[in-house]
Amino acid sequence: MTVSRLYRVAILSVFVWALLFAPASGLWAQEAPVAVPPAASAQEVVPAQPVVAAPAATPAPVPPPKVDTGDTAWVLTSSALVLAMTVPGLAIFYGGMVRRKNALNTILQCFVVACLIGVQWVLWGYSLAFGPDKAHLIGGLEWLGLNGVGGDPNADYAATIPHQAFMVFQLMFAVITPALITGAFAERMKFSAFVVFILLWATLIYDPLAHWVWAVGGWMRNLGALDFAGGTVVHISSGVAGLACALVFGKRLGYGTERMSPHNLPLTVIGAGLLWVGWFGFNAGSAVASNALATSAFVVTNTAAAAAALAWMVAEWVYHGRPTALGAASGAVAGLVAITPASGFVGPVSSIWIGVGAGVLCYIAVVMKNRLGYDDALDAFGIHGVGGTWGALATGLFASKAVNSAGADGLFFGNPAQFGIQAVAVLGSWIFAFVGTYLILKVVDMTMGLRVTDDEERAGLDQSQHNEAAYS
Amino acid sequence: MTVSRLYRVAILSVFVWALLFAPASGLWAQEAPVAVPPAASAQEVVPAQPVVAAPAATPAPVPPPKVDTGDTAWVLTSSALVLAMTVPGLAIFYGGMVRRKNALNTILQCFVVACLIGVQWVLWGYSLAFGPDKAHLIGGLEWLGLNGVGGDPNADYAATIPHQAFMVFQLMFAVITPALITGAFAERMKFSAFVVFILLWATLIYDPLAHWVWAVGGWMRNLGALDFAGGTVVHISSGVAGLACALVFGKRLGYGTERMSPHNLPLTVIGAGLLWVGWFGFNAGSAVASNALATSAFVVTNTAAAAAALAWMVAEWVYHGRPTALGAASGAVAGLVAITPASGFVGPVSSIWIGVGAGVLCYIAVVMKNRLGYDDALDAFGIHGVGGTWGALATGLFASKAVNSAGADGLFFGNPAQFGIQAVAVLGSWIFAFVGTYLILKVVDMTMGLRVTDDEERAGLDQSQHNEAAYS
Amino acid sequence: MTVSRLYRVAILSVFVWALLFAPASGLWAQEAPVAVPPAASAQEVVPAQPVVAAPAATPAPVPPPKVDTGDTAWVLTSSALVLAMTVPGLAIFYGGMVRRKNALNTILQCFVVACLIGVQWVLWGYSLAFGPDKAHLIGGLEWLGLNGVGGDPNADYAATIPHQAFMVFQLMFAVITPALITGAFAERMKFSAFVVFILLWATLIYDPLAHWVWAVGGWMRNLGALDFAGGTVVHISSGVAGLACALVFGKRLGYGTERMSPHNLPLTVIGAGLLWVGWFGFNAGSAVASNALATSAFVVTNTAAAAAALAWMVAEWVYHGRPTALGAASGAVAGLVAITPASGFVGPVSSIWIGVGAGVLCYIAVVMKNRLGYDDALDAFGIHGVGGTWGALATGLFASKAVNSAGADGLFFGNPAQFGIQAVAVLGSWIFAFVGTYLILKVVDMTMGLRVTDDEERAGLDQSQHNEAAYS
Amino acid sequence: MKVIEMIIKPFKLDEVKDALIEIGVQGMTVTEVKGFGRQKGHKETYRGTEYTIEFVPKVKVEVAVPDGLVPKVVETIARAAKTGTIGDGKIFVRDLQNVVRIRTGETGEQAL
Amino acid sequence: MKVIEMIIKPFKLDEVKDALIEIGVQGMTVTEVKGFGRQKGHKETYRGTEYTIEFVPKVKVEVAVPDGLVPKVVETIARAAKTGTIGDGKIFVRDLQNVVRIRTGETGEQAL
Amino acid sequence: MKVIEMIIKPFKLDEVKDALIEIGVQGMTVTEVKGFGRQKGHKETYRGTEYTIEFVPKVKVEVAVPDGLVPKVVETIARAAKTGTIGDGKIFVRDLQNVVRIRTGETGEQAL
Ligand SMILES: Nc1ncnc2c1ncn2[C@@H]1O[C@H](COP(=O)(O)OP(=O)(O)O)[C@@H](O)[C@H]1O
Ligand SMILES: Nc1ncnc2c1ncn2[C@@H]1O[C@H](COP(=O)(O)OP(=O)(O)O)[C@@H](O)[C@H]1O
Ligand SMILES: Nc1ncnc2c1ncn2[C@@H]1O[C@H](COP(=O)(O)OP(=O)(O)O)[C@@H](O)[C@H]1O
Repeated sequence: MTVSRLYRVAILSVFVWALLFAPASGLWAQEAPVAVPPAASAQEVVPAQPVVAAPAATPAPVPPPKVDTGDTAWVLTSSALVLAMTVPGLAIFYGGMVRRKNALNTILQCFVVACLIGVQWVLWGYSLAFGPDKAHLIGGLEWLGLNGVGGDPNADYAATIPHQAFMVFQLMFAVITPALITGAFAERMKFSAFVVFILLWATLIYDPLAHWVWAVGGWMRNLGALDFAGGTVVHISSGVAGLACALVFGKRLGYGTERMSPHNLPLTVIGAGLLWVGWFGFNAGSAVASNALATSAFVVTNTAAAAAALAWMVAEWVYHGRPTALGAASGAVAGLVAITPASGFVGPVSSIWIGVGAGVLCYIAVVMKNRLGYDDALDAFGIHGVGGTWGALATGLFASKAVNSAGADGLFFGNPAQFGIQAVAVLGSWIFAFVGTYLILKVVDMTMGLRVTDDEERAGLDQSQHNEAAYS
Repeated sequence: MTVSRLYRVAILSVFVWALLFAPASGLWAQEAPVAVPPAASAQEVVPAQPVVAAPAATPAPVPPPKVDTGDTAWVLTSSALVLAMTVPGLAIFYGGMVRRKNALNTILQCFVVACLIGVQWVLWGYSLAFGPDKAHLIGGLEWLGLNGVGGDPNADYAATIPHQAFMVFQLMFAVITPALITGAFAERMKFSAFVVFILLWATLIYDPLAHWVWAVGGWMRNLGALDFAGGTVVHISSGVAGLACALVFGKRLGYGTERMSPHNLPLTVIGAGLLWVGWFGFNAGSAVASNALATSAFVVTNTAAAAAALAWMVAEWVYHGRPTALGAASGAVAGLVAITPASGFVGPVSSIWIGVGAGVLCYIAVVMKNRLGYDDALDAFGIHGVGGTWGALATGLFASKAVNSAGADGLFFGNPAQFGIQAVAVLGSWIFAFVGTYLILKVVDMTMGLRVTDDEERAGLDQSQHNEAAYS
Repeated sequence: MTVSRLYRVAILSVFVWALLFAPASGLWAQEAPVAVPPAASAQEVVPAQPVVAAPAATPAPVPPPKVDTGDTAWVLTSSALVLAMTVPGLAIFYGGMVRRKNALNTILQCFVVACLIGVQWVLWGYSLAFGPDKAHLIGGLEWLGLNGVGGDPNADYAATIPHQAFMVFQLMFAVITPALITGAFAERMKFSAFVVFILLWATLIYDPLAHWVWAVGGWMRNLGALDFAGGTVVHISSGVAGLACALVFGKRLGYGTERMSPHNLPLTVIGAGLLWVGWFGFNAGSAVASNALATSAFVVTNTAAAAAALAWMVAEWVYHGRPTALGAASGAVAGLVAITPASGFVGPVSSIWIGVGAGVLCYIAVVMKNRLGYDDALDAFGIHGVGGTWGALATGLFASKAVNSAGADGLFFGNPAQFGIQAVAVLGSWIFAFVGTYLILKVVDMTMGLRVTDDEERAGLDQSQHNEAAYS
Repeated sequence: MKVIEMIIKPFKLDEVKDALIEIGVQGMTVTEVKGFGRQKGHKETYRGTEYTIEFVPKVKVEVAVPDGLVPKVVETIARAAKTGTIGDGKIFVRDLQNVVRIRTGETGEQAL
Repeated sequence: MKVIEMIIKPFKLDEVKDALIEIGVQGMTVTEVKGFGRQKGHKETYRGTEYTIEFVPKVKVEVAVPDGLVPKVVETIARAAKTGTIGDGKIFVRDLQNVVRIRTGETGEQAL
Repeated sequence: MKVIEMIIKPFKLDEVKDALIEIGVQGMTVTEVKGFGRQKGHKETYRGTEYTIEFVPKVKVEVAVPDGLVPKVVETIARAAKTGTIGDGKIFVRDLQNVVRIRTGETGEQAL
């Protein structure tokens, strides 16, 4: 693992990059507009996404809200797919990567997040995130217990599906985000502290951030930042929170001396597969309609995942001589992360670059971690933090109004300002997520303690926290 | 495991209950109507469910049946999701819980049920269950081999989707119900006897019961019993049948002395995750349309599952000091079971109570089993029998016409009669399922024998019934 | 394993066959038309499938293309389902069947195919397969990089969904087909050679074949061959390619002397379950609309899978005394394979015969393999080659215009010519796939070598190709 | 000192363990093994390929005891592990030169 | 009596078993082990973290035989387990004081 | 020659291995076992059913060495495997009659 090899990867990737770019400009020009032309039917012009349309793009005559069965079918299907990303997807993606003695605890953490947020979101989370805006910072309490959130569409967010359908789709996002963080503190957190941490983090970090970026009145949305399906809200926030966790928790016992290889990689690859499949709901569902925009998001999602997995494997092949299954799975997830904010704004060829960038950058981040010495056990930061940051910035490079007229053009399409806006949104999310998570962790640590004892850690969390064994 | 701890749980749960109820009335009052107001479009007023609308609720002017692509998409998607609940969902939920030597047999039982009923339903099952009514007790043979069941909608059951779509959606229900029973006799049934039992049970118990509750003319439906997605037909029937099986089969060899812990809990948790995800098809699909009612059912399904998993874990935490992964998975399933009959009639806050009740009651049932001494190996009765009974009764408590105008109000919404009707339906299902299953078992036992020999049981059913090993 | 037992199975199956046929003619007569009657709405009359309508069946007045939300929702959902068939479905179906030391390599091969084709299809594959026809043999390069493939429907292929939705649905088919081949050379192929082989095969075999059968202008389509969802393009091509691979690669080390039993059959059964569920997208999605035809395809898909699994198990029961879990899983897949080309043209009772035929024939093929002595490790040929051939021919027997007026009648419905057409298509696909695959393999073998060294094979491919272990 | 090593049926492990504890044995080590003896194995079939599995799952238990305890231990095991059917297993008695308890450094019989 | 214990390559197990049965051995016990000797291990890499795996999977076979049979057994194993490459393994011959067949209570050589 | 057999805590394996290599040991065999001694086990609960798990996962390491090396090896293991807490394990020293290296046919001390 010499430094020179690392350089080789970097150089290689720049080279590949350049190679791809040359013909790219030509190909981009040819990219067929997938989104609606100005003259399209009214229904489709409704900004398809709660997200971040450039304010000016709001179309003038909005049809009276009416539930469309096809749109509703797609959003319900997408909601189911996004739940499948967390339970069982992420649960086993992470669960397969830990040691046998911690398998159940790791799986259970994702499962419990789905349960906690499943109730929290209904009782107060949705109201804080999407309720009537207060000072561009937070939603009001008017929608507590889903009061007023019923079967009629809410035209602010999705004019053609029941308001509750939008709510439950967003619920699944609120579930997966904190679940992603668990990768950072895997194999060493007290279960009781975990429960408290998740509730605090969801309420104090996720709900406000979702409001800023997606809710009517949120300041980042007003800024014109583009985030189609959650690059900042979901991935930067969870990834950066993961970094804070890794720093606060410190290393696992035996880190660097004992073998800590994944106990069941087939489980991890199945998890990656479910994440990939579910991500179609995540990104294409974020159109909150079943139309050309959803289709376009679907296509670029698949393309970026594929390209990123290949890029990660090539990087491994160059750097340590063999491509791996864990690498392919990790690369695919990295690509999915990176395309998330861009998925409603870029075309298929652009998505290849975004994927290649994600695969290489996240691979480098994961390798660098071993140098820097913090123990982000399952690379929550290395993949979601780095991939999400790259994706948010890349949206500012590759976005094109030819793809989504309600979006904006990026740097490569003649609008450098958008890149600046994206950078501001990234920075804001980083700072908020890092500082907020750090404070929450410190409070929990001082009041109830974050980490299991050494004996409990050595015996494994399945035994010490749950009196169970994963296999027998 | 002192008795006093059990009391503690019971007291705790009553307390939590009371606590939740106080503010509840207030919150309920605020619940937004999710279902269609009287003036809504004709299509949506069509009673969304084959199920059990109070007869008076049938709206006067029904539009001529026409296939709606959105509704059809959702019902097809739901059908796929419900199959995924059984294969692979339930198969591995159960398969992970048995000992290694019986893993394949347990998984195979669910798989084979899908095959047997997949043919039985097409040839005669659907006709018996939904065919033209005979004496309010059974369907006629007019639809044998799907004769006359084609691409045009059948307005009696679902006016906006092809009749075959309704048929195949119901097929998936007919599959999962007998599959649920297999948990009761796991690890000791002869495979040949199993095949015969399933065919008899499906034909003699499930098909008539489905007719009573859901078919036009069925006596329970005429009674006005509410069962949106199968609390009586699916869960009470299978759970109570499971109880009969546990009693007739007796205990597994070594029960109480040998360790019988689950051999692969990650498998079980994946199974629970697939059940959760698939249940959206089960409940929201039971609207047989892609509309506000489907959305509402989707939302309460998720909420009840989450609340029940939390409740089960809290009960464990109090009672034996640790929450477990198997507990979380079991609790989620218990909540899904309980919300099933109520899912088209209650709002989100009600669904929290239903979930909490399910988590606590099923936990108590499972712990009590060890006292009472019957060997319901994987708790088919403890979860589906008890959870289904609670859910059917809770529907009589929490149902609200504000949620579904085609339904009815429950006790807490001023209509105590509904609770009585529900109790009658529960009792009828219990008696029919228990007596019928008992008789079938006795007949099979006398003709071909139900149970493997002791040597076969000790060697494991994978080896003795299938000449296979799950792992090597 | 005496030859006489094999005869017993054959005789038994003929007998069962005859038995079923007698009443069948009666039942068939009753089969309700599921597809649209001539007078139905214009939209539904559009030939639902890119596939192979008898030329004369093209309806005269096509409505101007407009995106339908319900159709789009169903096609997007189907695309996600078909990806789930490969990743994780097929990956673990195959992965569970190999020995522990090759588990990751086998899983990774399917995963990598999804990545390679995910990029290849977007860059040039789709254009070759579906681009403007050149000499009835291949598509032009006009659609390279999805140039011109956008959000508007392409009425040639699917008039009611975005063109990109059709493209991405087809992408998933292009993914699973080469992935199926990996079963033939499992446990012994060099990873680098594998990557090259897949890219060549997809470009030189799959893309042309897809053009012949499905594209406007393709010669097999012009011939009037019926292939609703890919019996020739997907299953015959991959299965016959698998046969070529098995012959070129030769046997695995220790074949016939060492134990090579599946290392994790629960994984395989989960995979089979996901294949089954995903296949609804594969077949019913091939209607590229959410209508009666899709529903009919859905129904026959389920029925054939169920019947085939039962048939395989019965054959095992007769032939070696025990039904097995691997047999049930294999049988279900065989049935799904066989119904694929027929799924849009046959009714439910016919699908039972097709399933029974598939179960018995594929079982015989797999048993015969041991006699003939080639090492088709995971039976890519035995199941996909044999099942696909049977399905394509059976389409010529059982197809009925009562089911799909845009199709044709088969032999049993008075049109023997159709059987001849099907036979020509089968023969063409066989020859092309076999010869083409053979040549590609030889070229790769001579340039870079196909097979790992003996030491690498004994150590296992996980270790030697990827420096990883599946479990630890 | 002697090491007494027995190969028994897996479901007999708990019974044997309890019987040994009762007569004062203070430690033991258990290994999962596969055995082959008078007891026939079985067949497995995968897609038509049959394998004969001669090896049956067994459990090996090792107990180090002072010489004096040997007869009692052997007799106890023989009783607790017996079902009277084929495959009940065997007891092997072997010499043991020395023992060290790692935690304390004690050696010989004290270390048992 | 002696116990002959061998550490061999896993894929040689069936060959060795058959050879031993042929010369009259009536029982054996097999354990999955990991070994370390002249044979180098290999590297594993997970997301950029490399581990050196020194231990190679092996199979340990134990056969208890009467003293007279020892040379023949050793020679048979040495032949059947040999590939001539590094990692072929070792045969250990050790004393055995006594044997009991649990099912019948027989002891000594009859019990083998 | 002697066989030195130790039962140690699994996470101590690498340390013990490295220490033994340092003093010249050239091979060893490792088995996963479950042990039972002074160290208490733990409870497991599944849907309200509690099981007491007396057996704790351990690793058994076997090293065959010439007689001369025995004291040094024992002392090295005792040092490397020690944590000072209950469950550190035991070292058993046993006689070894003969060894054969299968690859070369060497016997006795050369074969170690
Ligand atoms: N000669 C032997 N050497 C080593 N292990 C043996 C020997 N004979 C039997 N065993 C072990 O004892 C177990 C039981 O032996 P078996 O002969 O089947 O019992 P029994 O003779 O009492 O019916 C076998 O599975 C094997 O593990
Ligand atoms: N001194 C020893 N003590 C215990 N086991 C040993 C010893 N030497 C070798 N082994 C076992 O024998 C196996 C093969 O040994 P190795 O030295 O690699 O073989 P060879 O020298 O014949 O090439 C090792 O994997 C190990 O399990
Ligand atoms: N008498 C014995 N015979 C066989 N193995 C033993 C014996 N005593 C202890 N062991 C093994 O040694 C391990 C550690 O023993 P333990 O008594 O817990 O250690 P300590 O006394 O050093 O705390 C046990 O888990 C068991 O595997």
